Amino acid sequence: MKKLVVTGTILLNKAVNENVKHMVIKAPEIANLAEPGQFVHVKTLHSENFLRRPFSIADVDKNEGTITLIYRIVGKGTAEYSRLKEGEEFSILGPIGNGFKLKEGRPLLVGGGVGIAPLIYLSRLLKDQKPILLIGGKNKDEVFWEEYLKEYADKIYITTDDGSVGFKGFTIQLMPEILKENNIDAIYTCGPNIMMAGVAKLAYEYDIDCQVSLEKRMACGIGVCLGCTFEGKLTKKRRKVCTEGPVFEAKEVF
Amino acid sequence: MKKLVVTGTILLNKAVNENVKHMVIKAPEIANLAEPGQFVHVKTLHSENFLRRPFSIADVDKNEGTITLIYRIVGKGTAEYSRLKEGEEFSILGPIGNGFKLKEGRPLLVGGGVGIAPLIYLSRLLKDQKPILLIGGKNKDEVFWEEYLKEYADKIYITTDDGSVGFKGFTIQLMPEILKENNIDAIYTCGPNIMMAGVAKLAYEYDIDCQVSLEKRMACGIGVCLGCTFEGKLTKKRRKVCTEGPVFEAKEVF
Amino acid sequence: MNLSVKIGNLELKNPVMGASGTFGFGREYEDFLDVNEIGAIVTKGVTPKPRAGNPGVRIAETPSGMLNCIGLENPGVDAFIYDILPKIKKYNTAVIVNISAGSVEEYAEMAWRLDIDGVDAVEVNISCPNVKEGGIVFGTDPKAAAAVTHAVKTHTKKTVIVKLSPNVTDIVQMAKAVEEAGADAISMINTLTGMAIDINTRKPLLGNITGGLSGPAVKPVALRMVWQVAKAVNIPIIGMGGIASAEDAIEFLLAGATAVAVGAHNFIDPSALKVIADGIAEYMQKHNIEDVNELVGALQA
Amino acid sequence: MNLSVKIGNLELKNPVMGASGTFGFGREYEDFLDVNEIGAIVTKGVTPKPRAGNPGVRIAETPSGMLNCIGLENPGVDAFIYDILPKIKKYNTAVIVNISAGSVEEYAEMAWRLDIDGVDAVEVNISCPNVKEGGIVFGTDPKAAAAVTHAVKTHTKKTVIVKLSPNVTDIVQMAKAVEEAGADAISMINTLTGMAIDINTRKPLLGNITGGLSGPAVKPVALRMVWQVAKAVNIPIIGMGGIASAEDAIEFLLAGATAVAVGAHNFIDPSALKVIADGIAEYMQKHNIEDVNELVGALQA
Ligand SMILES: Cc1cc2nc3c(=O)[nH]c(=O)nc-3n(C[C@H](O)[C@H](O)[C@H](O)COP(=O)(O)OP(=O)(O)OC[C@H]3O[C@@H](n4cnc5c(N)ncnc54)[C@H](O)[C@@H]3O)c2cc1C
Ligand SMILES: Cc1cc2nc3c(=O)[nH]c(=O)nc-3n(C[C@H](O)[C@H](O)[C@H](O)COP(=O)(O)OP(=O)(O)OC[C@H]3O[C@@H](n4cnc5c(N)ncnc54)[C@H](O)[C@@H]3O)c2cc1C
Ligand SMILES: Cc1cc2nc3c(=O)[nH]c(=O)nc-3n(C[C@H](O)[C@H](O)[C@H](O)COP(=O)(O)O)c2cc1C
Ligand SMILES: Cc1cc2nc3c(=O)[nH]c(=O)nc-3n(C[C@H](O)[C@H](O)[C@H](O)COP(=O)(O)O)c2cc1C
Ligand code: FES
Ligand code: FES
Repeated sequence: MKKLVVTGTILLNKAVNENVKHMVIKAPEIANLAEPGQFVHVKTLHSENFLRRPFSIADVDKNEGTITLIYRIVGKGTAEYSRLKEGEEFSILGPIGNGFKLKEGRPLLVGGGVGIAPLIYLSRLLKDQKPILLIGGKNKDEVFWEEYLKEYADKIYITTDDGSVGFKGFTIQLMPEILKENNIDAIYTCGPNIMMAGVAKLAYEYDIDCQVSLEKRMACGIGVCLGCTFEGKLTKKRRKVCTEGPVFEAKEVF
Repeated sequence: MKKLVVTGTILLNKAVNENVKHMVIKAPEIANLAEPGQFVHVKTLHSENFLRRPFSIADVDKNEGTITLIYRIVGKGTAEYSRLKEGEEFSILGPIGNGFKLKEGRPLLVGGGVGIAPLIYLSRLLKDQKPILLIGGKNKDEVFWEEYLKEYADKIYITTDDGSVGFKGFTIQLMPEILKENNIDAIYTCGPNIMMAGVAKLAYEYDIDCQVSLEKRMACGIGVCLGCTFEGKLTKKRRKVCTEGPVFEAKEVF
Repeated sequence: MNLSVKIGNLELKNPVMGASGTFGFGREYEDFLDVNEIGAIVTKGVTPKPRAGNPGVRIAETPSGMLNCIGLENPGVDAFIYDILPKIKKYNTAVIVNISAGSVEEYAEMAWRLDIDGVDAVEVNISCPNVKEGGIVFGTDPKAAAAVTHAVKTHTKKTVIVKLSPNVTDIVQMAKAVEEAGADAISMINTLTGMAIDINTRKPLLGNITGGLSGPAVKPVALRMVWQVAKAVNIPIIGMGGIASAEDAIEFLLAGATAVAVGAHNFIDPSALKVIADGIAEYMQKHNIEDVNELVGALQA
Repeated sequence: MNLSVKIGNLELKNPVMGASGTFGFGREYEDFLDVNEIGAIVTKGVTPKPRAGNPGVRIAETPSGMLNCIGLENPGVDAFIYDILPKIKKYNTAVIVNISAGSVEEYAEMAWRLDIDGVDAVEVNISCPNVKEGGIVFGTDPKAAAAVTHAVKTHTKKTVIVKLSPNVTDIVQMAKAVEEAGADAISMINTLTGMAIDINTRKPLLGNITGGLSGPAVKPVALRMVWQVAKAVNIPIIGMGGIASAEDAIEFLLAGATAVAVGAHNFIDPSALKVIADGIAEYMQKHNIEDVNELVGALQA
């Protein structure tokens, strides 16, 4: 899959909540190639940090030539990005990796935390298949995702750890119910490993095709450093999350 | 002399010519203390560079609480500063060092290159004593200094290496003439060492009090690293350019 | 203008190559540059058997650098020879195979097995700090280093480059030992051993606790070592450690390196090898330098 | 909450001190913090005779760090005792005098001369890389290091801290040697030897060609070494190398340092010692830690 490095222009970098920002970058070549589940590896032009940082492509506008990132401020890099202003330049390497394979039939998308980001683009493409979204977060601050998803989702289930919105508990606690009530043909999930492992287990139980999107520390993002590899459960081979993933068949992982 | 570290706000950061910028920073505590010939040690808040950089206080506005720096873009640090925008914050350690001692009588101020910067503030304070300014530079791009000085100077002599403006040659070639024609009581100089050495030699010849402002690589700017010291010619002691200078009696140096 | 340099019998188009472990097997860079135009590909370290590498987190960012504890993950020399080499020997550039092993005998066998068409040189990694069998004992003991060098040299007709560890008191002693043992060239430096801690979990950030530090942070140390070794040996040096620009590369040439390798910076800019080679040419133009070899060791000190 | 720690017989108010050569003699920081409140002042290196230091440029910036080749400029031990000590002994904090000398005998004499009121400990610099007489041979040879340590220890009743050089193959061996020779504590690391070149003049940037690298760039190496040594010795360690924040300092404590010293970062933020000590207290509060000593060596590895 073709990757390139471009200098994009930031068109928007607005706060979604206290810790999460929404960035829109003009980068037509990347937008043009981007598929749901792929990510970009970014850097400010004059950075106090050394490495690039990986972020899922939350959405693209191929007409406008823009990509959207939704990111949580967790450390030095994301703090740096959060200070970028509209009009500033941003180096983008991408689009990287193998995204979600779009399957036929009724989709269930399960996301946790910022793992929900790539599900926006995905649910937009799956809209006609009436996707069901199941998203989980710590508290009601996470509810903002609903705004991004409601246009494409047939139904959105929300769980919060503290019960401040939606179901109190974890996504996988609510999932069996959803699987029972709906005829799900394919599951797509992105979020914490422990969540995805639970989702995969249920998918196996219900014998539903399941794709998971992994997150690993990355240095290169282009398959050379081997910082991001794991042993595939099916293939027994070393797999690179960056260029062979980040999306894998659940069975290759869990 | 009291020094402090403050976070100032950049009010202006405009190009003077291709390589030189003029920065005005709101930093009332520093402006209030600053004397001509002192300098500040600066850093952007999120810098890709490690050390602070020293710059002369080119002027102050004690009412407005601002200081002015005039700086040449020569490397990574100054390039970084040149990208700062109005409203951005800038860390300033200062005011540092011993500035020029204001002497009675007719002053001659001799400056070369960005060494002219501190002479602006100085000539403003000496205005009533009808200072004569002798400034030198490579070519007519350096003429901009005239704009800064003409309000305070009784007379401005300009030399350029290429003769594109003023006298073709070096300041010290023009200086004997100035000394002959005017009754100079005190000389103040800042610029390349070779120039200041020449100025000092002429000052000795004409037996005129002379102060020179030195430039040395600095790490701390507060007298602890000993990166900036030299052996005083008179005192035979190690002298710190940062806290004991940057201005010294010429005889202590040349 | 001449940009080509010689490392042993190896003629390189230009003095800029991709450092082992940061350049994959070259193919991964096809999107970003013309692999045929780079100085050389240095492969990821290859070992006698396939290796899965270290468990846990393998990458940590540090100020102006990074730690890695990949642990020599690689498919092993068989897979290299049968699956990978056929795909990369087509490139019109030198292929330098970086090798690691657990004993002098294994090093010799690796050398012998790689004495084949498509391989232009072997780079003997006696300095990988991340695996016990990776040769760190060889990398800190001049006698052991010499023994490995000799064994490799007598088992291949290819150019033999020995890669030195910076984690030693006296790098010159190491360099002289491998030179005497027959090395055609020296490459340096490998990573400095470092560590990082997560103060919230109170655990090491890296799965392997310690890892190898590389990137611009280490450049001053690398440059110093290259300069010291260049004064002491007569074989060419491939300098590396923190190179991120043509200016950095030129510093290494002036210090005495005949060629340079770019490591971690490839991760920031995957077209770095081209940018840096072009930058060297530009510098030469500006300074009226006809032959890049004029820069080698031209430091006035 | 207890922030105080013990280094030998020395009780420090808090574990954060200014590193030798970056904290002057303490007084220079009066504008920026209350010197009475810091863990300790470690003085600029003092030598038997006054030293002018190295000629030429002494400072160069590097990625996330700096090189220095000050060359131990200092007024000598007489001036220290008669001019400087009287002015700094008034502070209600520990004064640790960093000493360098050219021979075992000179080290012993320095120790004896400084066994006076107002001096709380001597830090024996056996590792200054910038001057021949600065002890670098002592810093890389365990036997020589032990000899210096023993000589100093037998000539003073003060706490004896030995400062190790990172430019060695095996820092643990050095640490054990000085522990056995009687050191009350170890401080580490001094600077890594590095170099920088001006590619336009083709000359070294530093007057002394090489210099000592410090700053955040070296932190991973320093931390690794502290961790290795902490596992191997029973005397306390003063950890340093690139500390620029409370988080960095806590990493060193977790790795096994009982106290930390801040070096080059003082140049960026002259109130750093206070900021860092306050930050450690804040972290302790947040994590319900009553005594800072609980953090020492608490790494889970
Ligand atoms: C394929 C992929 C897609 C991602 N998509 C998103 C997204 O859409 N939105 C979002 O908010 N986050 C996403 N992340 C996580 C994001 O990369 C990290 O939060 C970010 O790198 C943290 O950088 P920092 O400098 O703020 O944190 P620091 O902790 O200061 O970073 C230090 C180093 O650790 C790495 N690192 C830290 N946390 C993570 C992490 N969770 N995963 C991988 N590397 C990490 C950084 O890249 C950096 O190299 C994604 C990660 C991957 C691998
Ligand atoms: C007391 C004093 C007053 C000064 N006043 C002015 C002024 O008013 N206007 C102005 O344009 N310049 C002034 N300078 C010079 C200015 O400090 C340097 O041009 C600047 O530090 C260069 O930084 P850089 O990062 O762009 O250059 P780089 O070359 O990238 O800097 C690398 C390192 O070298 C140091 N360095 C580089 N050049 C010099 C230099 N000439 N003097 C001291 N350190 C240097 C930097 O501080 C930095 O630590 C002054 C210097 C001193 C010591
Ligand atoms: C992720 C990574 C993997 C590496 N793997 C190897 C390796 O397999 N064999 C080897 O000799 N060196 C390896 N190195 C060391 C580099 O080749 C190089 O010596 C070092 O990184 C210094 O260069 P740099 O600062 O430009 O990265 C690796 C470095 C990195 C960053
Ligand atoms: C400018 C400068 C001067 C130094 N002088 C001395 C010295 O005289 N004696 C000594 O033992 N260490 C000296 N050091 C080393 C520091 O004490 C410290 O060990 C080293 O800088 C690592 O800490 P840092 O990375 O926080 O700077 C000096 C360091 C610097 C930067
Ligand atoms: S991040 Fe480097 S191989 Fe995947
Ligand atoms: S710059 Fe540090 S003593 Fe002058």
